[in-house]
Amino acid sequence: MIPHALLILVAAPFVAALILLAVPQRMRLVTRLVSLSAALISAGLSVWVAASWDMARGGFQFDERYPVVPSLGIEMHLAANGWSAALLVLTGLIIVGGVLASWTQERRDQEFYMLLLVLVAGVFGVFVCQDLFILFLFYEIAVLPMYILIGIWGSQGKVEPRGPFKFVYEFLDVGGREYAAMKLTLMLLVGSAAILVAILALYSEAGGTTFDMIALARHHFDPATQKLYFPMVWLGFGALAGVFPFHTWSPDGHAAAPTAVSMLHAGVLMKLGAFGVMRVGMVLMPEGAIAWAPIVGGVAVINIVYGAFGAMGQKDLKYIVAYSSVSHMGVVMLGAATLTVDGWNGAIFQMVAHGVMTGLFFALVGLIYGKTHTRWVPKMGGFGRIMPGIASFFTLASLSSLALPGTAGFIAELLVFIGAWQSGHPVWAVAGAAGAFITAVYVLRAVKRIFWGEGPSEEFAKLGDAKHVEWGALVLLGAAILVFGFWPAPILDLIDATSTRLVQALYPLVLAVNP
Amino acid sequence: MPLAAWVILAAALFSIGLYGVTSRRGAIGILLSVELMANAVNLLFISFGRYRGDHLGQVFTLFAVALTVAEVVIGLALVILLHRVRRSDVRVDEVKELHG
Amino acid sequence: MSLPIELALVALFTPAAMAVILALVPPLRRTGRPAAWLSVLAASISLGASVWLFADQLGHPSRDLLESVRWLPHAGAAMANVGLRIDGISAGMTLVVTLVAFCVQVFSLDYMRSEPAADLGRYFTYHSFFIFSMLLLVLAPNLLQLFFGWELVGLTSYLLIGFYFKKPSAAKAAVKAFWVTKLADTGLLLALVVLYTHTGGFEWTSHPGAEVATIITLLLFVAVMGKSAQFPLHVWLPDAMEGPTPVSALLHAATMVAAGVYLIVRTNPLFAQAEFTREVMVWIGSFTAVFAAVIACVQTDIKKVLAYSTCSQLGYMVAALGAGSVMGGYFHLTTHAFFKALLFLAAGSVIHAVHSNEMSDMGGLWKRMKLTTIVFVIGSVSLAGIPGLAGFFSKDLILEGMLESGHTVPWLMLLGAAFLTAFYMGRVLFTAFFGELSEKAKHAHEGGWEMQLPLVLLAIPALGAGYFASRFAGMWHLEYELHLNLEAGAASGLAILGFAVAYVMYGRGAPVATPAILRPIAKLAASGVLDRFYEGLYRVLGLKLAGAVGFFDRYVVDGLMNLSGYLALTAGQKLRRLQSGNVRDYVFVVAFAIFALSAFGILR
Amino acid sequence: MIDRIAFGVVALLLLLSALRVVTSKNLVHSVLWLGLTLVTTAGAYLLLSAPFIASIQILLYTGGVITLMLFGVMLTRRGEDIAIPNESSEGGRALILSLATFGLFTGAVLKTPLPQEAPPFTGSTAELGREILGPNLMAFEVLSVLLLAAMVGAIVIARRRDPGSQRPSLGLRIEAEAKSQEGKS
Repeated sequence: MIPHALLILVAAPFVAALILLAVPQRMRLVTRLVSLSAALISAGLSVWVAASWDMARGGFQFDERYPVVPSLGIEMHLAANGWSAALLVLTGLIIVGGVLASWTQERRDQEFYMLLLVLVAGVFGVFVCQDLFILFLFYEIAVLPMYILIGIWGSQGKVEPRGPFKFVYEFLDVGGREYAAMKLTLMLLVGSAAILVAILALYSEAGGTTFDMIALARHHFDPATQKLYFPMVWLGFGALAGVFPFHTWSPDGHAAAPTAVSMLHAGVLMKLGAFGVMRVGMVLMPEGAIAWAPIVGGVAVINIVYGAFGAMGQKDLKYIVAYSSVSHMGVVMLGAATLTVDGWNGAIFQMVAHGVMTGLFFALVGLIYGKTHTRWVPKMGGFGRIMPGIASFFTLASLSSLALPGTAGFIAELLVFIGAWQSGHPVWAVAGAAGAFITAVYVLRAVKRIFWGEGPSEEFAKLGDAKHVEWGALVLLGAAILVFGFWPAPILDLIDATSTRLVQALYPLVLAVNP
Repeated sequence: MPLAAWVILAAALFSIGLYGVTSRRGAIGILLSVELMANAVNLLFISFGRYRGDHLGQVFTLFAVALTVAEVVIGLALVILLHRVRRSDVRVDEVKELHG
Repeated sequence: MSLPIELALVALFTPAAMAVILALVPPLRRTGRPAAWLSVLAASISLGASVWLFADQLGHPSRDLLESVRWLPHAGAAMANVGLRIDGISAGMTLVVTLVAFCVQVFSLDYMRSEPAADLGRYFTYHSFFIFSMLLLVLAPNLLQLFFGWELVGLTSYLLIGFYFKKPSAAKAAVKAFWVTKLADTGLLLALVVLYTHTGGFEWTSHPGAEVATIITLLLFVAVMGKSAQFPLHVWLPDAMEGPTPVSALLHAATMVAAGVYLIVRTNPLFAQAEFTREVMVWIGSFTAVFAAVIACVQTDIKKVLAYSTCSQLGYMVAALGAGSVMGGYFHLTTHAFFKALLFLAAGSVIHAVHSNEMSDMGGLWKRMKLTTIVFVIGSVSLAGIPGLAGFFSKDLILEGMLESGHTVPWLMLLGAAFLTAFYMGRVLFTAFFGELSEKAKHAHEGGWEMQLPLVLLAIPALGAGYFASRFAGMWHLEYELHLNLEAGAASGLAILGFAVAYVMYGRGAPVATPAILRPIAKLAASGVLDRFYEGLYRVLGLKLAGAVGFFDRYVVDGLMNLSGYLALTAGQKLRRLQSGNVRDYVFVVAFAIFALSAFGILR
Repeated sequence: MIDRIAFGVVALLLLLSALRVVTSKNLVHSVLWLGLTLVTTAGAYLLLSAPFIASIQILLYTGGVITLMLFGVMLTRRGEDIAIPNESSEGGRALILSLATFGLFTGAVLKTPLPQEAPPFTGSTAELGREILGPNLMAFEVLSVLLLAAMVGAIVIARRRDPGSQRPSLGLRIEAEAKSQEGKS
């Protein structure tokens, strides 16, 4: 038993960020090693938590409490249930991968790593924090560094003014990195505002004595209240999960962000949103969730199909991956909306699967961009010849994306579709499966365009494959996809233990509404 | 002698001061009008105090007078400063550095 | 753990381990031939285990072994297991798969000799992985694992068709194959979902009720249509010939495309409950059999002929299974695997010799390649269903099943297909192997022993597998009896007639002209109506819609978001005028506010 | 009776002088009229039995403030001429607002029941002194601090140079800044 494991887990990146303040700017290797060791400490502890989480006992484990504002009932209550444990492992994988993937980041690297670590500390915090108030705090810590990360290290783009709102596009600098950073931050903050309202409402409805979610879950909120505040939590957190139509920050944000940031953002941060909807929305307000589930699921299906078509319509590689994230987060939300054990297992597992997969995708896109200085797919072709390793990993990520058995994506989507059918919405399952097919169409098309066929053209002919440290992230994430795909039990058992318990609590209510 | 008479007198004085404040262009002119308004308020204090039959109104007035003096001092200092910057009559509608 | 399970594990995981080693150790893979030999070694171990397993199973014909471990959890219990199921069906199929795979790998040693070392290693890595995937499918104890293997063989198919990925046509064919089969596999995925929802498991032995069974089997059949190239989802198979010829032999003739038929055989308990689905199968199968046979008659590319022939034969199997003749379908699957693999490998040998796929470049090969010609004749005759050879027994069983179940029209269609089969095979034989020696064939010669051995190995079962029909049937509790009656005679007669017609038309060294009555069909086939239809669908429903969604998202959804930002900014622009900087305005506002507040306080 | 006449006289004088303060064209006149207003107010305080406040009013206001004002006026003018313009503009809205305010207040006063007669007054200046330095001592002290601060502030703003340093005073620095701004624009 490691004492204060969760606290160390959350604090390690934070402390590392503080240490970096004292490291001289020119000591680049030290900067990287400090960051990497913090990432490894957190990732190691995550794995330890997941491995020693007691399946038979279930519930919340590794309980730690640190009073913050006792008079208002705010305390830093850290504990992990099965979901948290699974998502901690994901976050650990992604941050290690992210640190490795940005090893060659030259410009203002120290600040970059600091913000990255602060961000990931926030993510870890959200996953293990059981106090609504502190959870919100961590949520903001995770979201806000994005603004700076994209604003400073982002890449520029340009969007041609067209369409019914042409004058708007002429007025705003749409596509620039400041634009992307601003859009992302504003949209997410509007969401945060809704969340805050809902959190305070729950707090005062429950008597205004505690923010502890475990205690709040025992309080039975008035159904009318639940129906009022559930959509706030859904859309508030949902904005981060890319719920249609509040997903538009995501393609621009991901496209503008530097590699590691895209990895973390699509890989982990978007999961915070979905996790929030499930953990705060559905668990605390079950009747609200039941009432809203048809809409949540319907919007999720729109996300899946719309995101997939959106991805098919793109020519910029990062946009393709970003839209595919929108589509895949739809699968997560669909699983959540089914309110069944299998659906929830699938939703959380999809978070893990998509996190790893999209992390790998963005790492690869970063590598390709770093070599070719273009993300424009029509300019590429025949890269399989010059970068076979990258091609292999890209294909692997694509296969997970289209839910091929043997990759983590398959298990997640299968579970979600089963959940959807069980919940009495066969249409969801059919539309979801159609989304998986459309995904197959666009990812394989991308693979074909980039790596197959004739080429590469002369300007790219001398480029090579990935080198030394760069392999680190690829191998780590690629292995995770395959391991989770062939043998999901270790992670899925954790998730299942928690989902089962939560759905059991939900089940009488579902029956009451929908016998 | 009804109290209402005094109060109405004070109100009239206040309104005149208000007129001055809103219509004068020069800083000193506005300052003078503010003095009028302050004076009206002081008059009110004294009147109400008298009809209450104790000293409270007078105490307040005393403090208010002292405050007004301080205000005048600062106001005039600002006027002089502005005058030095602008080297002209201090017309407040020309001082627009703070516009949005 | 009993011996058969251990043997099956060896057969399954030796190639898997080899694939993993070759994938993870690039230096080894890039050595080329050593890697290839390692892969062949793994395949031979796998084959040995399969033979042993099969022999063991022959000793206990009615044995049905199941060994599984929990794979997916549900509410603390098992949702799905993975494991091995060993009975007559899977043991037989395991042998077929490993035997053909072994032959093809050995054949490839010589056939692929001129490939760069790194590509050769990659090729054999895929092959090893294929054996694993296919056996995973074959030995699956439930539908979920079957799907798992099903998709993995689809993946290897994609990778192997796209083996020459630098060639745009190969890249296109690979992607097309994947898209079409993946579209069909959506049906299988949904079938899994429905099956689990209604029975709480992925077992094919469950009884979900006739209606649900119909839905499930229809969904399954959609997947079968994709994988086993049934009309109208067969379009990928001819294009798949872009892959190396041994690959076509293994995946796109003998084993992978037969997985669809195998699926129906396995899930027969479900199909038995679904009358409607079986009716659909009979008609689609029969139609495909005729349709593909007709097109095969007008192809000039030898591999394309064989590809359409495969399509056609798969149609036989599907129709047989629809008619309830499980034995017929499965037996034909087995014999077809042998003689079609043989035909493809022989064709590969020819292509290797003349460096062309076109039949017009061949001719008179008999004079240069005796062995190849002999085995090709054996394959053709067996395929055509001439009495005595393997194909005759299985085809006869199918036709008999059709009649027994009362499907007269489909029976006639299949008879017609039998005639056509003999005709187009005769056409290939007479134009490519007999007659005048063509220009390109002058320097043709047999390949090395690596190429000859597999031909001989496969020719044996193509000749004689039919005589084991009753042993086969016994292994899965079925009766087999050869009925020599008029109906069987009709099929054989038609086959002989087909060869005769082919001889008359092409026997005397005539060029590979298309028969006059088939010209319109040739034209139609060349224009690729169906292909163009799918392409149009893809362009309109796929690309156009995707473009529209992209525009909509960028300029309407996002436009509204940007509009809100724009409104906020312009409102700020307007509002900042209020902050005029004019002190007197402020004073007035303050004064007015005092007035308004007083008024509010007093008049309230 | 006599107090009513006295009130009438005081009121009349008060309003008249106040009106002249806000309407006079000459700033110096305005200041002088304000002086009269303040003196008259002192008279009103006497009528309201507040002699001490009345004397303070005269001493502080009339003696101090008016003098200050005159200094201010003179300091901000170079001209030899004593006639300093004191312009008005936008009188319309100002007039409406002030009349409305007056009407509002008057209405409110008339609606409120207020005592008709003053109670007999018994206080004395000595009591006032005790009141100020007794219960209100704290406020008194705070006020003294405030006055000190005002004095310091006024000096800081208006003087030319910080003592003991060559650095120009805050006021001068603002001045320089403003000039450089002008130069730029």
